[in-house]
Amino acid sequence: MRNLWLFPGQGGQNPGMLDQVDPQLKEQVEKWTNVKLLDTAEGYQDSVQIQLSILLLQIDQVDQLKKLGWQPTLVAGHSLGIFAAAYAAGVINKEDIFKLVTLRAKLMQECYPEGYGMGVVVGLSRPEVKKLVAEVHSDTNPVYISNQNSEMQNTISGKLIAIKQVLALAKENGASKAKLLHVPNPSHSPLMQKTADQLNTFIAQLNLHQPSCIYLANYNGHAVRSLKDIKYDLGNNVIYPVLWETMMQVALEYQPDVSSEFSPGTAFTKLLKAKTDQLHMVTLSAMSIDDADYLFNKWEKKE
Amino acid sequence: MEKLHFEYQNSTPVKKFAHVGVVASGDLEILVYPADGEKTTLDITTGSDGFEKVWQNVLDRFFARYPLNGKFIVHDFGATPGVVNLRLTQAMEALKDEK
Amino acid sequence: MTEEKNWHTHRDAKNARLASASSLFNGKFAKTEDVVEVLNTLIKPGDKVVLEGDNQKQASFLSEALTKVDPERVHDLHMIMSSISCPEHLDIFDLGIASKMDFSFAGPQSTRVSQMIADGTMTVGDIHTYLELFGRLFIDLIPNVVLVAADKVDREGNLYTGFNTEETPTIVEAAAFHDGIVIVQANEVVDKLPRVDIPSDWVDVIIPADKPYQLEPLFTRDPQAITELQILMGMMAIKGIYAKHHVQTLNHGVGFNTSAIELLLPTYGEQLGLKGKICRNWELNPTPTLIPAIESGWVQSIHSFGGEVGMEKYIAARPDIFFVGKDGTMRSNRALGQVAGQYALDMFVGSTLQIDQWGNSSTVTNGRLSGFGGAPNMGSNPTGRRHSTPAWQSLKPDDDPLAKGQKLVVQMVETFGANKKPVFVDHLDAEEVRKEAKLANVPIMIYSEDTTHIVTEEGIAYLYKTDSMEERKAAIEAIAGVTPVGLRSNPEEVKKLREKGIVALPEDLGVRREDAKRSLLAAQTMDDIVEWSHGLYNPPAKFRSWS
Amino acid sequence: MKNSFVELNGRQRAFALVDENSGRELVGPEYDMISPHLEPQKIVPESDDGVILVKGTLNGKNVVVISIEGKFQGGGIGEVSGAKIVAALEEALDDNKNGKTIYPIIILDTGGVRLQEANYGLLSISEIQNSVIALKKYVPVIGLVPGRVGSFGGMSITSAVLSYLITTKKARVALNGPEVIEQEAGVREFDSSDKDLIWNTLGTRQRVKTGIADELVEDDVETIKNAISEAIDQKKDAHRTDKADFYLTLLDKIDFSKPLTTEEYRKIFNETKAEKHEIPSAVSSDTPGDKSRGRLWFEKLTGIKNAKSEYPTVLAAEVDGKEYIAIVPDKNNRFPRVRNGEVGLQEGFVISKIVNKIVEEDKDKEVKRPIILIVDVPSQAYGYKEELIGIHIGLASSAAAYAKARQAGHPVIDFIPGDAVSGGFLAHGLQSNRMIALADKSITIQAMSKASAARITQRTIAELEEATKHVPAMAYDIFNYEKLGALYKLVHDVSSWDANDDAVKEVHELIDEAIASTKDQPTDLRFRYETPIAIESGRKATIKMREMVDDQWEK
Repeated sequence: MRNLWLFPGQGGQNPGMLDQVDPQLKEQVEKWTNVKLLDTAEGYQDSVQIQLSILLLQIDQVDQLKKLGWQPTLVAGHSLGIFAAAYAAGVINKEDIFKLVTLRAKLMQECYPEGYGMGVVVGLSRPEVKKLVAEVHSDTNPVYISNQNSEMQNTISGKLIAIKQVLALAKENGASKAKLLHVPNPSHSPLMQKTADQLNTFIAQLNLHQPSCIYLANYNGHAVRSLKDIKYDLGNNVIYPVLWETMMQVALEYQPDVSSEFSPGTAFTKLLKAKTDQLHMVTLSAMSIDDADYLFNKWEKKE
Repeated sequence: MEKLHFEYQNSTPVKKFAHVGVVASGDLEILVYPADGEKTTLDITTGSDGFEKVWQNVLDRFFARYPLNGKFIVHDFGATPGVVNLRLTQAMEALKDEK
Repeated sequence: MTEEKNWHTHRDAKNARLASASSLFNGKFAKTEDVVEVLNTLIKPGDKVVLEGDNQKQASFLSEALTKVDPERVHDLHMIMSSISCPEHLDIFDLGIASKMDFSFAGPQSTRVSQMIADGTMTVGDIHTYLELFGRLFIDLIPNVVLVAADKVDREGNLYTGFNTEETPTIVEAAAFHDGIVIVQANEVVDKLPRVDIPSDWVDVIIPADKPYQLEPLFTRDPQAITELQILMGMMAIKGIYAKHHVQTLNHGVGFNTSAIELLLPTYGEQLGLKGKICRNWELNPTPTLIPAIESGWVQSIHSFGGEVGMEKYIAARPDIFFVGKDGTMRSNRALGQVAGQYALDMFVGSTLQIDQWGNSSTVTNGRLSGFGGAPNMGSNPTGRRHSTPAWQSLKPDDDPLAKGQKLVVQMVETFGANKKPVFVDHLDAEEVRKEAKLANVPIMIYSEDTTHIVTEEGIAYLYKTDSMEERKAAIEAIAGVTPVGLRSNPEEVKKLREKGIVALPEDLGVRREDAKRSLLAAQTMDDIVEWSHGLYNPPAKFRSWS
Repeated sequence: MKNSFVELNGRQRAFALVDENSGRELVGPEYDMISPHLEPQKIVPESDDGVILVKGTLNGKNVVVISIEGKFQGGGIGEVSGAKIVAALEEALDDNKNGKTIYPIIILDTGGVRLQEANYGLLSISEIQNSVIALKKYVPVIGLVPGRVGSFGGMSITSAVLSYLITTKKARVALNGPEVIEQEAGVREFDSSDKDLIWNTLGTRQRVKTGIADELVEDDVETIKNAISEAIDQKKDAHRTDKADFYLTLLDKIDFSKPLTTEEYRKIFNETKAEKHEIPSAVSSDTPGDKSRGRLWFEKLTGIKNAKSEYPTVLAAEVDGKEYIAIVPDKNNRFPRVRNGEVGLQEGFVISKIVNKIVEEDKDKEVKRPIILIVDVPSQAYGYKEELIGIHIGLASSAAAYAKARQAGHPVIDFIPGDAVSGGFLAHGLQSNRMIALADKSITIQAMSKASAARITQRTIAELEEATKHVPAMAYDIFNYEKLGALYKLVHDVSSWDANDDAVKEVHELIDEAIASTKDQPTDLRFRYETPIAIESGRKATIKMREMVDDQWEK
């Protein structure tokens, strides 16, 4: 059975989502990172809290599934999600991944205190959004097209003034939705170069391993098998768009039997459902690990 | 959901009521009445936001070929321009029917 | 006199290779578990290798084995495949085993193909039509090794490829008679074959597969998904094209538009009194949606490129219609089917993802280098043809005594496709793709000059009647809805085109849009088709009716 | 060749069933009577709100066809569509009472309550059931479930009260949809992605073999018309809600701690012969039962301490000439899915036996015994076996019993100190002609849990909660419920868990007052449209629709 594991990034966090997480692991993570994980609405105002909590949730689920004997054939993470994906692929150990993400979250928090962010445009194709971005972008007023979540859903990143201009243009040009996202920095754009540099310095000293499965890279949408490519993605995905649509297209070309979306949320399963009805889908935020195990067993038997 | 309103000056009066379609996924219903006044009016409730321009284009093209002067109420549940045109032209056919 | 030239270097090389692997063979047979070593030994760096993989049947046991060969020993292969369908077809490029590809169709792997071309993992020879690819196997792409699949083999090495014979004989022939090595995976080894499709003489190595070759029901369309728009277009096509031109021999591309037509023949076609007058002889894969028309007596014959999962019993029970061997099972042949499609038919009807303002069409869109299936052959007009059929003659211009007729090449599309994206565009994405992938030709599927009709939900453009590119563009604009192309249309022009018979709207054809209902389909569910087939059609699991 | 009925839309279906040129649509799309509740939730309405009424003849017999459009909002019943159905049924009832025979035919293609108008949907469905039960005294009421949607939720309960149910193999009938069961009880209880399992359990091919539907016909217009016409001529009646003894016998045989396949169930079903069951009254005991608001108030109002009964989840007793009935939790019940007080397979049948007995005993009495329902039902039971056996028949049995009792002149009074949710409420509460509720924040009154409703309507829980702010019918609390106008009284100075002596006295008085208020009043459910709140705002659209149907009915 070919299993595609999907790891969402920020956005789906909700208070209490760590309730089911192994308390020992949580404690361990707090020790490694020196961050007390609050798992409250106030806590989730802070992006270090968000990033670490989501990572913890996903790592805990990966551990549980692997303990039950399940392995991914393909892993795909969206932005922050690549770290749990890399962990699931056996590339990086637990302690390092938490330290790496702590650093990433802190760097991101510090890089643009205000005036920068992201927006999303729904209902226009990527080339259409690109055109609008080109109309607005300038060196003093930078804005870039960033994540490609689906064919008709793209994000933009940059200076807020410029983003707002693009969003207004998008509305005029028939976007069904064009709005600012609650993201305080211009993620997945060249404006994050400094963050990437610092991350790469950190990653360079880690002891990493060859992946045990196929890894779908954010930065180019390719299916990669080499450590070098994954390393590059971990360090640099903040400066590239997340080419999710392409990643999913490629993932489907590998003909998986099952997709499993890790917590939090179910958004990526919905996007996948719109593309295909040819695979079984599991969303861990809507069911227990035992339920997922039950379904995997059932489907594996049927094949 | 969005509400749109369009007006046209058309020549062929609608003489009776006609109804086509269902508010089903990817479909729409169209109600056509004789015009209230001089103008042709369309009141559209659509589940797909951001398509005002497309609606304008579909209607311009339709009325250029079939200049019906009537009052239109449209409830749209995400129909493609092709389906919208199909229903509009079906309504046109229903109005022509002698039955 | 100088030393006599050696005129059998190929044979020597082949013999040497086979000899070096002789320890792996018992006669022609190798063991299942030795497959990788067989390939390691018999394939040399730089070889031209044909791996059987069409849009339905895959030599999956051999293709999986090929991913496991040692790249130190086997590398830089030049692959020749009519269809890139499985992940492993591309994995061999990722793994450094292959480096060059000639192909026709890559639909199921089109994103990765694009990526690999862009990053240099794969170089492309050409993106061929099927007949070009088959033809060049005998010209300048003569294979060193071919890897094919058979259903059954007997102890002598004769092959039964049966229902899914497809292109196996063509591939094997190219190797067998030019000292290439023919390696066959077999589902089953038996004492007696139902019939011999390929003689053992042509075969060098047989390896029993660990599981049957992969087979996709590619041509099955569930009638449940046919929409009213497709039914309307089908009605227009039947009345405005099939009946008007007396089309008797034809091919349907894969899709819901043509499935709709097939299911309208016994209902709408019957109402119009067209039975026996149109659609008698077909070159077509055995699509289940044609069953009601066959059962209603519309169809005289069907020759097929390949099989279709679930249709085996039905076809066996209808030998008057299908090409069936003495053993009672169908024989298909893709190369001959393509020849028939290009040269012997009145009409081809297909669909596409984009049509440009001039009428060129392509299924290659941004980021996806899909190549094409049979459409470029079916949908082109070989200039040497000289048919006397009413359809072919009906496209002959009146005013030229030396004029020829033409094959009808029909494109049926809705003006907007998935995601409400316009199908009619000023420029095909394919133009951009050519630049990115550095291809010699823009990957156009069917050229404007070959396209005689376009059908949309708005009406039919009779492009063959236009006498200038300006008029052709105007005719396309008239039926292109509110796409960027269609918006250029003006009512005056449309009126003129309708008067000249270049454009027909439903009312011009006497088609009532209100009649375009699903209840007009002869079958509305897979269950209905099974019923029409008297229980002989057995739909694959993914097409089961849930009721 | 077959002429598919399923492929037709709701309007075409209605006209397809009547003789050519005999059909006349009532309150057609030209009146654009859209639901007022959808647009505020950003949902596109339909001009007929998904119900089509056509009067005409079928083989010369007068019929009114009520067709639910399954493609619009899943055929969900909201205020306007519900009122349209009820109004047509009541007109038909009047005609039949006046000697003008007209046969109602209901085409069920519906998910049940339209969740965006949840509490209106529940009210409407109970009113539909009331009318059907009244009509059955005069004419058979034939149901047709053609498919694709099938008949789900509250409308599956309705399907069980109809005289005769005709179906094609393209349909499913069940109380809870697979997704809801998965949401509420987990994927191991019912895997909603397993189409084999779903169709084998809920598909009509299974259902006709196990008494849930009566006749499976080809999907062909003529065949369907003939089947309906024959059912009318032969006055076919499955008496589905009169089978309490049969089902209680059947349930006795099943071990609910073990798996049960469809084949095993069919065998048990076929082998079961009804045995008479006696339902003794609840009595006092030494051990307290599991706490609930329902139990608390039952014990206080009846004076029975630590009430216990043979069927531990149903407490019923006659005190001072009034019958009190409550459904209560039972932590160790042998039906695992009713342990929190849900209405499961057994409860409905038990209640129907109790109520039918009262009606029978009082048959010749001038003054009929009042029946007091103490309502505290968190929901119906969600489970695979529940659906396999047909929990909706149980729920329909108690609903029918209450309705018949009321129609026979028994005051049927709700006292609501606890939750009143979904199918549980339809079975035990919504057939009353007076509802008294406590103004207590702890009370949930709705058609579905938030998690399930969010999943089915594809919204997040936050979006759902946002919608409840603007649309009272979507809300989950008794205060918003009051705005619909259905309550007889909302009691502000008594809280759910505080049944002190004063409170009990006050409630007793209110119940007596409510009983008195039914004297010489209609025995149907129209009280709900006639309260000041209903007239002013709560049921405006209902009232308007009733007037229009009445105007156009043609006496």
